[in-house]
Amino acid sequence: MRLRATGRRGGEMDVNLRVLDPYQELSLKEAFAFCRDLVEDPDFPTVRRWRQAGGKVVGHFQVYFPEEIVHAAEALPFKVRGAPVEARQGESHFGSGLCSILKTSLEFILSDRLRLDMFVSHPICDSARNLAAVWGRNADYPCEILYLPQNANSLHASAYLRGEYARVAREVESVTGQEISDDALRRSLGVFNENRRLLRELYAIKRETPWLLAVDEAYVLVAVGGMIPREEHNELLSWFLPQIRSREATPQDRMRLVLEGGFCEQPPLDLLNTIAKFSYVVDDDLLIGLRWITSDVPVGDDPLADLAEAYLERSSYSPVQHDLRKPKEKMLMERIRKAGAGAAIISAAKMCEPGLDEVVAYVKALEEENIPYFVSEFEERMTNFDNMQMQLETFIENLVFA
Amino acid sequence: MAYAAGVDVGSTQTKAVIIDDDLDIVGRSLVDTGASVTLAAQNAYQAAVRDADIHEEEEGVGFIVGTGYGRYKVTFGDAQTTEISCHGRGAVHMFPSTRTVVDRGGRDTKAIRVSPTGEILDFVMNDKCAAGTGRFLGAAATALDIPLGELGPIALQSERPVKISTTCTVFADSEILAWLGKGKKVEDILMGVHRSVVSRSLSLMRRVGIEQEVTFTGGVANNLGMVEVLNEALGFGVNVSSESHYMGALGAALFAMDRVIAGRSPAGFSEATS
Amino acid sequence: MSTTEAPVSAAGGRSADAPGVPLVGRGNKEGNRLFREWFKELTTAPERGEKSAYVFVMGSMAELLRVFDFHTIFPEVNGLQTAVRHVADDYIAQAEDYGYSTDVCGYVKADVGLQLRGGVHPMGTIPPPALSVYTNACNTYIKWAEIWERLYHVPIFTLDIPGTRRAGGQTWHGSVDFANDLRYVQGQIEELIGVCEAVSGKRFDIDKLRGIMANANRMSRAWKKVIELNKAVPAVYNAVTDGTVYLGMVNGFRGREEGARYFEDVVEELEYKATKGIGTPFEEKYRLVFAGVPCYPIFRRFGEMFSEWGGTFVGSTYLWFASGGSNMGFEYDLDRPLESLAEGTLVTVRDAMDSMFYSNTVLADMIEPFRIDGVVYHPIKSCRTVSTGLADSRRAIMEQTEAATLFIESDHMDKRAVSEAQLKNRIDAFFEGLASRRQRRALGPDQQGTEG
Amino acid sequence: MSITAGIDVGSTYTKVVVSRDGEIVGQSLVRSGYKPGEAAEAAYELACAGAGVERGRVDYVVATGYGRFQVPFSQVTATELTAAAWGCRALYPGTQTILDVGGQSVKASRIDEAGRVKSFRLNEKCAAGTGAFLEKTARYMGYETEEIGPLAATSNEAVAISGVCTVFAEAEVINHLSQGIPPADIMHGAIISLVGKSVQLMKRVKMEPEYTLIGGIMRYPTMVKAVRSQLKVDVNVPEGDLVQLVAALGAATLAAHQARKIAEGRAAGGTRPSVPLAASAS
Repeated sequence: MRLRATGRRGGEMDVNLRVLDPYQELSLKEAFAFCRDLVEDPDFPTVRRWRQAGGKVVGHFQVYFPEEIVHAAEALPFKVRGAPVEARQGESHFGSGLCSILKTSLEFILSDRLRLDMFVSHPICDSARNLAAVWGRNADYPCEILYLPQNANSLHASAYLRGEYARVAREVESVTGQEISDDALRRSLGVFNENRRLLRELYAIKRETPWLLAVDEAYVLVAVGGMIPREEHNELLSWFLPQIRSREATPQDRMRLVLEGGFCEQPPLDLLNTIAKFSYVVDDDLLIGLRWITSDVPVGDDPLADLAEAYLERSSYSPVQHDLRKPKEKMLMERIRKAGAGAAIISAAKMCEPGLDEVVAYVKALEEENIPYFVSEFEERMTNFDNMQMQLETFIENLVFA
Repeated sequence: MAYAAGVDVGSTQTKAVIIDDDLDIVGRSLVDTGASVTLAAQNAYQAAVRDADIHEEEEGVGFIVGTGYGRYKVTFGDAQTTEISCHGRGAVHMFPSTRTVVDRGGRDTKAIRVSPTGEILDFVMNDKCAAGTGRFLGAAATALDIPLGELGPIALQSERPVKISTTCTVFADSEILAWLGKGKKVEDILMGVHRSVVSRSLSLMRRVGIEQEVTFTGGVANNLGMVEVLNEALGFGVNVSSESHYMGALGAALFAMDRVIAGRSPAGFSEATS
Repeated sequence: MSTTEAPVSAAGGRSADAPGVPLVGRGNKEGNRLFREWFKELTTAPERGEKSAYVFVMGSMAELLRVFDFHTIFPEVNGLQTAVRHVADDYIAQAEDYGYSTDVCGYVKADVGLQLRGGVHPMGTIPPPALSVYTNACNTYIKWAEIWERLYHVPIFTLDIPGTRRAGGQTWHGSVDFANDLRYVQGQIEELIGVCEAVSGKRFDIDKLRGIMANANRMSRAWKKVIELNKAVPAVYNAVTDGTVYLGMVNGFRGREEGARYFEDVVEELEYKATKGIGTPFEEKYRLVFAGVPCYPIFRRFGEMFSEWGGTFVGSTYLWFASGGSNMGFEYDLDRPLESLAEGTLVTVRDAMDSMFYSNTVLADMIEPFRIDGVVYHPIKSCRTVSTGLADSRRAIMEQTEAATLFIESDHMDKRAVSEAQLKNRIDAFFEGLASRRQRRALGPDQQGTEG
Repeated sequence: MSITAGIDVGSTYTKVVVSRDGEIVGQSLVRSGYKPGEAAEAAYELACAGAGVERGRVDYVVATGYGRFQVPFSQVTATELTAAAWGCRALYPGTQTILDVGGQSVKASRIDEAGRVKSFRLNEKCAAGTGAFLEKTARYMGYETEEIGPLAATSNEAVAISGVCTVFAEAEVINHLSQGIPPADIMHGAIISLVGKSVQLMKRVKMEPEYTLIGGIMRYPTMVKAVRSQLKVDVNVPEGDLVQLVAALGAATLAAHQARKIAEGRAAGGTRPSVPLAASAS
């Protein structure tokens, strides 16, 4: 093992460390299965490998987190997004009427599945804000709230956010013992810009040639990014993309859909798979936090300011970010139009207040625009998809038979 | 000898227990609650007194505490105590290291967490739905025409249990018949039923937090199959008393005995229940 | 203790203004009267051409809005009034028929129902908003305001208040992070002034703001005192039942002379009771503190389930966060009104949030001085802001303190989520436990009950 | 002339309708048992025989219901919701909202002007919201399923039944009986409770008149009366046995529609639109 004292991965870490097992010899199908196994593995082997090699891990809860800051401190940003596991202990730390992702996320620390060096959450919703305090009471490492601006329309929001990022950077520095220089930040912005570009390509495939890439396949490729170093994710995507493009598959006469509702809690892969059997999902908001910034972040003199500006000005939308310029229903209509979709599935996680609130506005807008849609609810732990299948079948039949 | 009684009026069955001042159970009885709750309470109490065979020259029963959902219908009782406190008290009496009590009766399932001093910390029960209660087993017994007492032993012979998907007790029989129709073995279906019931009670227990030791009470605790499946799901063994069916009544009798003893001391217990 | 035994206010007090009003019980009576008047004012506001702003209890910005003569309307208060008056179901059902899920906050749905029926409310007619100002102290505020924007196309303004970043992590003057937060809040307030000017057609008047702030200062000072006065044994008011009357006043009359005066009178009443040892009308056997939101659909019964056992609520986190953190007693510096308004808003709203998210710390601090026997946690299905952390906060309290705890769940609006029998069963078991605790203590270490 | 058939393979019964130019010319109803494929075969034979039509003469077959994928002789499958929409439209062209109350599930759906299912909700998890609630309530009082209708019809006043859980209702029923309340009024109360839940489902799909009620439970006049009184408007209820055959009729009507499309060359290649696509997806 080649070690060096300082450098990209800091401390004593092996510069050639790869947290992923070699996948380059696998067939495309096997490689997708390999990624799916990783995404569904509640023991997070990639994160463990990183830790065993001496790396620091900063966990961050949904939706968006400026991972570049952690990356610049040569630590691993890890996306905490629940898991389809039973919250054996997590359950007793919460009352009833709450979404699942809270409980299964907390289960990580209660069950010692995963050790972090720091946990950060943004108060996207009333439950998530409480999660930060709950997490803090149960973990012995720093737990922080990142207050992303909820008044995106204030002229002061971007300066404030720059200050808030600087604060988070100081916390990350003290946890990792690694100074975050502007140069390091600029390098990280470069790595993430590349990552964003590759993810945009991935979504372009879905939009333009949906028969080449099913929604569940695309999902695992995005999700795996939240648990491995971005350099490795870039390599992985670069390996996958050309192979997906040259896949042999014939276009079928299927409904082109937008799937909306996966901004926080994630639907189980089998649910996505059920949808994929009947339709082409040409765009969605699954793991939108990893795709939040929609274009390259300019790399200038003040990288934190650039990152802050991008959060506000070059970004997607979700029910949990308030911006008067982005009424959610208008944004959804735009997503549907841009993707050339003919219909939409509006799904909300069970007990997700912001998601459920938004459904009303979405439905109204879809009705007005005469876009076929249906509404459903999901939960990360659901195992029965009959209802979803029946809904989909009915929905599609009624468009086809008419 | 002084005696105290506890009468636990449950939704399906009414249990009565008489204890002496050594806190030993000297009499017990169990009757169906039926339509007249007060009558059932009286019958159960009188049967327990007969069972205790208390001699005439003795003090007799000094205090009666009613508990269970029909506790206010124990009109001859001296005080009422919630079944939560009683199940906790009874379980801690039998197994002093108890921290979690799971009680499964005919129509409800309760999970109780108690402190080392026996104080009730948390309590949940199924209040809207009978899923996961003893009734689920009853439905299986009827559907398969097997006596309730034999379900557990048969289930334990299973090698490839089926997965019961319905949670509603009423739909259980049709699902069981459907599995039979598909040629599944009776033991595999029954194991599926047991697992389904255990998984429901585990989710209740998780809400109060499962701490060891766990004491399993209620009529269903007599089902060895259920105990085994529960142990397996928890990853450790639960306490089961031969008196598990009477745990609520026992707790009530213990509270009653507190009053009997307090009555003897000048300090009194005016604070206790007013 | 019967209230009729108490004398009318002592000479030299405010009795001159309200001759013959018995001092004990005056606060509740007067509070109810003013509250009804307030709704009357709102009902008739449109006739007088007056505009209303929809605001919330955590960061209402009443001080600023009053400068522009906006009435402040609290949809949360409207909602709880429908529940207390047993008509919430109707409003909620209307919102659910409109598309809102059963899992959405009952306040939101009661308000949607109210808007859909043109403001018809048991206390009067609620005028539509001319604008809405809300903070992020509850994220549902934001989603709620987005509904009004869609219904009425009126300006809505998020006043974004960064909260505490970690337990015990409040920052103050001298920290760069505090400065960053304060700059942001002050910048937004300046922007808000522009919005208010545009909507009201009136110019900002800094002297008018000073006058309103002076009233708010008096109220905050008195309110802080009210909370502290309940250290008295027996407690001089019930923090859940009487407390709700006070909360109506804290919010509705913030910045008004009547409000300041009201609370100064309440202090007088409570000081009198404390001196004379007059408690609430119920015997006080156990002193309790409440964490959460009361159960309004069965409000009276809910209170009785505790008072029947001799349980008195001497404190409640509800009084803290639902008064927008004004329990801190923050007083504005009238020499620099805008800077001070920004600072006050930042630290009080932040404090309101802390009393929800880090309730274990504040509750633990109360146990000794308020002589608390038990902490009652009442999370509600509707409000994830208040409720999500309570189960875990309770675990912490049980590790930190000796106090007994009770955890009961229901809802503050939705009767379907309230099971009176279940609540009673659980509450009874709690008091049975408190009683046996007392017994064990009374018996001393040698006779630990019959369990030996 | 076109002859089509609709096969509705339900969890309890399999129903078949054979239709000639929109007229029902044959129908059958057999128990589904554990081999739905065989039941479908038998029911189809029966209905064809009843119609006096040879199987080979049937132009198009649509299968629906829970066992729809086990009907090898169907050209296309449709969910029971789609089939019910077509069936209700055939009987009552003004239908916009359908309530289907069966023994193990209740479905509410809203259909648009073109007859497409716009939204639907179903309850199949909790017996308290399905016909099973009535069957169990009857059983607790010692009555058979067939007696529910006649029994409830004699009630003058319903007694309140909470309807939270079918098992919990037993105690309520016993309690009422012990207080001398007539079984008819208890049955009536159970019906009102079930109707209340069903109307909730209808509200969730944003119901619009006309309303059409179908499903076996709608055979009970008290049920229909209770729905009418809760909705405060009149509702359509297919006569007699037809109330159970609506999905099969809908499938037959849809089959006719598909056959016509093929004849007009609009659906070239005997198109098997959506579901077969699913089957071939990998």
